[in-house]
Amino acid sequence: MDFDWMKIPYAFLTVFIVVNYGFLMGALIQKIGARAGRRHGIPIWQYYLDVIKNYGLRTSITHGVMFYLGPVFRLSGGVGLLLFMPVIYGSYMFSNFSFAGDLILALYFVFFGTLGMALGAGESGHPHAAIGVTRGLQQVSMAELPFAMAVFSVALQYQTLSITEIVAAQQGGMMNWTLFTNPIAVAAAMLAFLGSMMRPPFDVFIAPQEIPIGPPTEYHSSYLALMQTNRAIFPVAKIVIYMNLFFGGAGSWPELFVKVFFLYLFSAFVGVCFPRFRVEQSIRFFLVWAVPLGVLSIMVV
Amino acid sequence: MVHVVMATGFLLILIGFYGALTHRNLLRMIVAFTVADTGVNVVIVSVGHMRGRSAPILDRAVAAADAVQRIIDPVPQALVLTAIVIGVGVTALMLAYAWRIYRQHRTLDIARLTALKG
Amino acid sequence: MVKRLVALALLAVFGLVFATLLTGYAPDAELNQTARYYAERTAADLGAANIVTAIIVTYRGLDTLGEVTVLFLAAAIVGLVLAEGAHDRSRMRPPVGELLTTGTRFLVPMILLLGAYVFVNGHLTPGGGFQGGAIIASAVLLMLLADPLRHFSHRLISAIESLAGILYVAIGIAGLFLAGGFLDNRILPLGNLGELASAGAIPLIYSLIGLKVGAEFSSMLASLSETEEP
Amino acid sequence: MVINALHILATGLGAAFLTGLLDEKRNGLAFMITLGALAFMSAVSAGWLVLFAATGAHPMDIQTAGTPPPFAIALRMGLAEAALLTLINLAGLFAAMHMGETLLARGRRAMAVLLVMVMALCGLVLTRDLFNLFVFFELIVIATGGLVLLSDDERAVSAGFKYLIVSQFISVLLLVGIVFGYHATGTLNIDGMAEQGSGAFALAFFLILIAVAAELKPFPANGWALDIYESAHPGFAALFSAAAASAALFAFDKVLAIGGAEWLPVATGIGIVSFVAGNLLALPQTNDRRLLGYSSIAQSGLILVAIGQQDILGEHYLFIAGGLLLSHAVAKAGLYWLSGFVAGRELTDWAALRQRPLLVLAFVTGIAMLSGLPPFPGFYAKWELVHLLANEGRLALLGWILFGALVEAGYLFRWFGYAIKRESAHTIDCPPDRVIPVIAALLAGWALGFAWGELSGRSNLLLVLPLLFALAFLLLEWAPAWLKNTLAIGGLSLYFLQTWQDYDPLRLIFLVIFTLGGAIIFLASFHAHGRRIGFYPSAMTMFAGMVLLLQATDSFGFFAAWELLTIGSYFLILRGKESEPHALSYIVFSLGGAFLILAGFAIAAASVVTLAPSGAVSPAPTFEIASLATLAQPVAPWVFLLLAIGFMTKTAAIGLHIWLPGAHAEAETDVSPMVSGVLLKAGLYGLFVLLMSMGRQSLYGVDLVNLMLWIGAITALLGNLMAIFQEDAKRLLAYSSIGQMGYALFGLALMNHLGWLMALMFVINHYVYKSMLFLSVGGVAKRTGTRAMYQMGGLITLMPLSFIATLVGIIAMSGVPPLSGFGGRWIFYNAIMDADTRLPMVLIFLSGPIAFLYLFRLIHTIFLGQLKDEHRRLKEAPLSIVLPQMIYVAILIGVAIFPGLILRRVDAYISQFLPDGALNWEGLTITSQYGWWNPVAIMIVVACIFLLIFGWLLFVNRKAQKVKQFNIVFSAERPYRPETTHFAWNFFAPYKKAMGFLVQPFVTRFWGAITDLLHTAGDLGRRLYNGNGQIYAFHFLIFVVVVFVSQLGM
Amino acid sequence: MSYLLPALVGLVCFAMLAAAFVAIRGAGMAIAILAAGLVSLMASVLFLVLAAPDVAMTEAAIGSGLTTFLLFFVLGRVRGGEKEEGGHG
Repeated sequence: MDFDWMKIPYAFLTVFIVVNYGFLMGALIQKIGARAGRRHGIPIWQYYLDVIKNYGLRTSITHGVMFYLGPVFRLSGGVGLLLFMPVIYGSYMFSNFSFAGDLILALYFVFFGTLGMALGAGESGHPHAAIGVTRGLQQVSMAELPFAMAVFSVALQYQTLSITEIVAAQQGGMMNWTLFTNPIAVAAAMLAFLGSMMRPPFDVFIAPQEIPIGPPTEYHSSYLALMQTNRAIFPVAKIVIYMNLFFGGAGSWPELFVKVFFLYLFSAFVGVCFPRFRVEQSIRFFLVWAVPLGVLSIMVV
Repeated sequence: MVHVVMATGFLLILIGFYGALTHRNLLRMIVAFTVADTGVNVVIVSVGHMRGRSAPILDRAVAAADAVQRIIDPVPQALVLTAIVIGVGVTALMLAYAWRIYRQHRTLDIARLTALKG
Repeated sequence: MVKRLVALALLAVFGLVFATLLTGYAPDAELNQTARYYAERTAADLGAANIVTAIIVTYRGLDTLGEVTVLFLAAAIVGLVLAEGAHDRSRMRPPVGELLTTGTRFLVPMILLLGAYVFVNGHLTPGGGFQGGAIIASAVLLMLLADPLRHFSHRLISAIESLAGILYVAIGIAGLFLAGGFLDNRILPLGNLGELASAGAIPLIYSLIGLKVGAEFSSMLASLSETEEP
Repeated sequence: MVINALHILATGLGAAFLTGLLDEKRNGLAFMITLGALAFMSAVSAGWLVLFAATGAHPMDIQTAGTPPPFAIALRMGLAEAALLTLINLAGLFAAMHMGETLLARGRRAMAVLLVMVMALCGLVLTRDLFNLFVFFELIVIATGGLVLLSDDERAVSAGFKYLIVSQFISVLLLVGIVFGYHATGTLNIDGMAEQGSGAFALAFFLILIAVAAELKPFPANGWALDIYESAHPGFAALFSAAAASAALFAFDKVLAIGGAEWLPVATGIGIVSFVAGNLLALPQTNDRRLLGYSSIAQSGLILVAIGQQDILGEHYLFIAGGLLLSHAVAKAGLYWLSGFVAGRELTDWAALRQRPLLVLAFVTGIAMLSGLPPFPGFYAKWELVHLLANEGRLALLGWILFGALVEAGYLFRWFGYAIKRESAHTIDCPPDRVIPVIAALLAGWALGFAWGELSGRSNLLLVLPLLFALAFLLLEWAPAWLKNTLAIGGLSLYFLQTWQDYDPLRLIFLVIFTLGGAIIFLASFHAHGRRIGFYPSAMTMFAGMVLLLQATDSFGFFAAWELLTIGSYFLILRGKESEPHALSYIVFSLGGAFLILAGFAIAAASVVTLAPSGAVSPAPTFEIASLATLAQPVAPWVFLLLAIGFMTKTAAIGLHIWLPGAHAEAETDVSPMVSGVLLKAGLYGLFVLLMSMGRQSLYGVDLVNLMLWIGAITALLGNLMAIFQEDAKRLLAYSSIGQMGYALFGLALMNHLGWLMALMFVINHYVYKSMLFLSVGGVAKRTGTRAMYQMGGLITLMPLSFIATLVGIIAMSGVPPLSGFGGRWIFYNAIMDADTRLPMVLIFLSGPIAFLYLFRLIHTIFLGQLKDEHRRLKEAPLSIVLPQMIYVAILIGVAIFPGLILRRVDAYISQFLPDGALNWEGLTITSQYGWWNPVAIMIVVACIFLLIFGWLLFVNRKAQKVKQFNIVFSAERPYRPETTHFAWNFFAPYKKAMGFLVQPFVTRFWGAITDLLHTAGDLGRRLYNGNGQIYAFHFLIFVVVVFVSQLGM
Repeated sequence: MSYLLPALVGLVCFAMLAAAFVAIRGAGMAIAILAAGLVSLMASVLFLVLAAPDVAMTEAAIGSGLTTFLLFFVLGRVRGGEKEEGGHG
């Protein structure tokens, strides 16, 4: 694998597909959630409207350099994460820039956006922004732990850090998926997955944002648009990692769409069913339930 | 006989020690030490003594030629001489100290001279 | 009470040690090598009749030098300690009896003479510098008793003491150059055994010791007597 | 031509008598005579010393009275005697000088007593006659009784009396012993008695020995001595401690020769008890002179141990005992003389010394000598002693010695800390007659250090170029700081240029960090004005130690370098404003670690095949570090354990870490990066060397390397966890260092190729970003005047360069691509794929995100958030502090793009040891057997995406303007004070609720309890000394009885 | 003579011990000092018997005489102090 110039248009294509998919799926999930709560919900194209509107707005306000850069970091993180992965197994076209690094690169690049967002919010001037960021970071730090262990377990299982090879090892029927060959790791990872999807019961840190003075209001217009774009890309990119590691990857876009959707739905489903945790409660939750699973997965692999 | 003397010397030492350990008055302690010193001197002299011989002085009674058979060991005597003189030196010094302490603190009780400790 | 019991217990151990020494002690039947050497050689080598004196002044001369230094130190320190307590002499004390005063006048020269005799003859007869010095000091004591207000010339005493000391050391060093070693008495002719002018430098040294010891004791007594009564 | 030694005695006596001839008023003349006599005596002894030292002549017997021994008293002059005599006479001379005022006031008698004292001490050393020994002892007792009175302290009188009481008991026992000894052997000559052996008069010999031992002030029969030390005139206390104790020790040695080998354990036993107890009892002391007294007792005890161990010391006996003795004597004399300058008697009153740097230098020299630090004789002596003990398997004794030495270093350095950090109202005046003795002691200390270095037969530390360079800064203290700084940078750079070719790639990396890395940090030191006294010698000593560490091939060189860097860094750390307690805990932990290393080396040396350099004294027990590999069971794992703990103390592994946060946080702005960024690497280097040579070891079935793995992981986790709860920015960084070192330790303990590579990566990265962050935060702290993060905020616009440095630093540190930290993480994941043990990884996994937390806090609460009113006029940190940060930014980016520049060669080098799992460096992609990584591509991709989006945003929001700070609404109010909207305090409260139980200060409490225990023990021991002279007599008798009974039992 | 001497020695020894006991336990300071001097004096007698005339002279002159005087001198200077005992032990 190496670089050639054709990768650039392919990368744009990937991003384009994922953005659209992300918008639609996000809206769909939200609608499902609303229906579960006996509400009507939003139209399926709502996110398009929002994004287009926000990109169309102009602002003359910034709170400073980092405030300005925050969304940039955020979106770069999402796009980069997507592009550092081979999205479609076996497809040269959608292997994008995965030559730059393996699974580890993807894992660590997740933090790039988080960091930028945290910094940007930090400069916004609102204590709630910072509070939200710190709570999010605290929770994620613990939620990531079982995931990291599951990844380690999987990498040990397949003796590789290459996403492509991991997916390759899962080909040939559902029973070859990590889900079935290493269920403990997957269980641990899926708990972690819940924690990182910013959905209930692990979404208390968004609460300050919901008070109508947090970053979402500070980040208005095109800043917000960038973040909304990222909100379409990032979850998908992240789920793609899970899919590749645990659910046999995807040999084609439709397969990817389906798998990603169900995984997303899983988090939404849990979110609808369970009440919210406070931050320290979720930390304890991961510590007590997910971490032992992760440890176990490492031990038995 | 020598054993009796020597035992006396040792007992004097012990008596002196006992006095020095139990009297809190500086002067009494010094007196006790002089007793112990005397005891030491008695012990030393008794160690040098040999039955039936005479003092290590060559005179008409003891000729230089047969001195080896006639005199007792002179070395302990020389040592005792020194010890006595040193003893009086130390005693004098202690007395001067006692006087000085009395002048300073108006007491000779050693248990009250505890400004320095720990 | 506890203290006394502890003291008794401790001393019991020492008693045990001493008892062991005592029971293990057996008097020598013959002189040991050192004593034998002294018995055999003193007369010939040093020319002194009193072997104890020979040992003190020559064989173990360094000890004796240390010994007089002990007294020197004691006198100096007693002086040092008592210096600040020297009382002013304006206070009169009741006179001492006539008998004592007269007796003193009569006795002092005799005592001094006796002292001198004792140390000059140290190498021949029992006695010597220390005993003689103590006798000389007793003369001073007598004078002090007779006239408590008498002021002794510390300067004189200390000059005697120092001169004697310096000469003693000088003789010792002379031994290094003129004879076999430090404090060797053979820097002077040995003379005939039993005569006054015999035994090389021993009479000289013992005399110096006598003077020095006498001066030192006197100095101590004088210092003590000059202290005020609290 | 030398003069007969008897003239020493004769001169002392003659002069003493001569003073009596003088008029009472002519004290000046008497004083001149005194000084002249002492000078002459010193000259004669020095003449002998030179003779013996130069020619190696045999000892010479000097007979008196023209009669051979044993029939007359004989003296002996040999090398040891000459050295001691020189010491005694010089001590007497300088003591006279120091006490000049008092002596002149008290008159000729006092001078005579002093002269006799010195003379008697000489006699005690020279004489070979037992009874003569007694006479000199009594002279010393009486002279001491007199000299004690010279004190201005009224309590001295009672102290003197207590001494006289005990000495009465002593002399009775001594006399009884002597006469029975004479009776049994027929001689008083020590050599004659020794020939016959003490078998026939064991009991009498016991009395003699115990009486002489009592003159050494053994525990607990020493209350009187302490009272004298405390109350006597310092000039005399110096003499008493230096000369009298030395002479008594020598006398003890002579007497012990009579008893022969079977009595040696008695000496050892008395010695070690006194050493440990003396040091413990010194701990709670607050009076300087009493503390020195306890220290004297302890030191005498140590020398007594050496005397007691002479059966195994063999030809090194003089070297060891002499080294300890002279060190102690010179140092103690110097310290007592110094105490004469200090008006108050509290230890803290020594702060007044700060007014005179020269006196501080003398103080520190004394303390270093007492603690046995290089380059002083005690260091060499301790090295030999410990090695010989280990060689004989006398490990318990060795352990006690090291324990006592550690306690001693503890209180001495605490005291030094007071002197440097506390305030004193007193002023110091320096009359020349008091300064000269101190300077003499100072010079003598260094001269002895040189001499012992020469005698050691190893590299003389005072001839080693880096150390000389460092010490040269002592002479340059008059120069302005910028000049010295330039020299320092030049020196470090030049050293690198001169030597870099000599090193293998691994060492080269450390060399670069130690020299060039140091030089970069020194750039920041240009901000300091004035002369900055003390900074450069300390810093350069530390750097000298570090480069010597790299140079060292044998255990001795390694250990010496280790000690040097420890001392240097201690002085550096102590410079911080509030750093006094932290510097103390640093030095105590460091020395503790160093002692473990010493013990490890010693035990190893006993079984390693020695490659002895031909030396003057010895083919001594030193060995090539590399030959640690040849160690066999069962010694190897123990050595490994000792060395590993020693090194891990330096890297602040959990449990041994409590010194680090304070030490690093309280240090000065440019010192923090030095001790954190640079110094910590020395510990890692040690671990590298250890693992390279010894590999895996196991003890009782426990794999020690595995244990290290766990320790590393726990350290990483807890270090990071503690960091996130800090409110103090520099403390946060310090705790973060603990965590980072945990990572590195973990990597090393993985014992695979990539693990080591990762550790090396950490070595480089941690140096760069921690130095950078410390400088950045230090610059901020300098400007804001606080280190509490919640008091800062919003500094991004005022200090943009510092912000950039911090930003780059935290990105690099958290391992987020594209900066260099990611490389470390990537290697880490590849490394653990190979590892056998998997559980510790869990902890490491957890600590990664936690690191992210505290880093975010660092940048948020300082640079983001709300600017405080009092900071509105702040400027960017000084250029000199910012410049190195910018260099680091460049380095970080450079390393991020081209990690191969450095790592490639190291990778190849590591393959020598761990051939499996090397990386493939083809092209731009770095490939392992599990995955790959292309730093250039990552950089380009990220940059492109970032710039694309950034460009877009710029295009869209080109008119955006910055709003005013309070142009926001918060809880439906417009805030008007920044404090209300700056969220910074208790930043990670939920984490504390959830995980706080992990960061309870268990370790601090543990060490606190240990310290308390020691203090309590010391305090209990002090109660023995209730001040009653009679009780002291009881102590003596009890001491005799205890020794007697234990001797019976043996 | 052969019985006399040991008897004498025994008597002197006993007397010495008795005097020493008085010196330690005696009621008054002056008595104690005198008793100590007596011990010394009897020791010098003993020395004479043991063929040590030099020692005997010295003990008599210095140990017995001078020391006793010194003690009395100081005793005279510390009037009041000598009674202070603070109980026996």
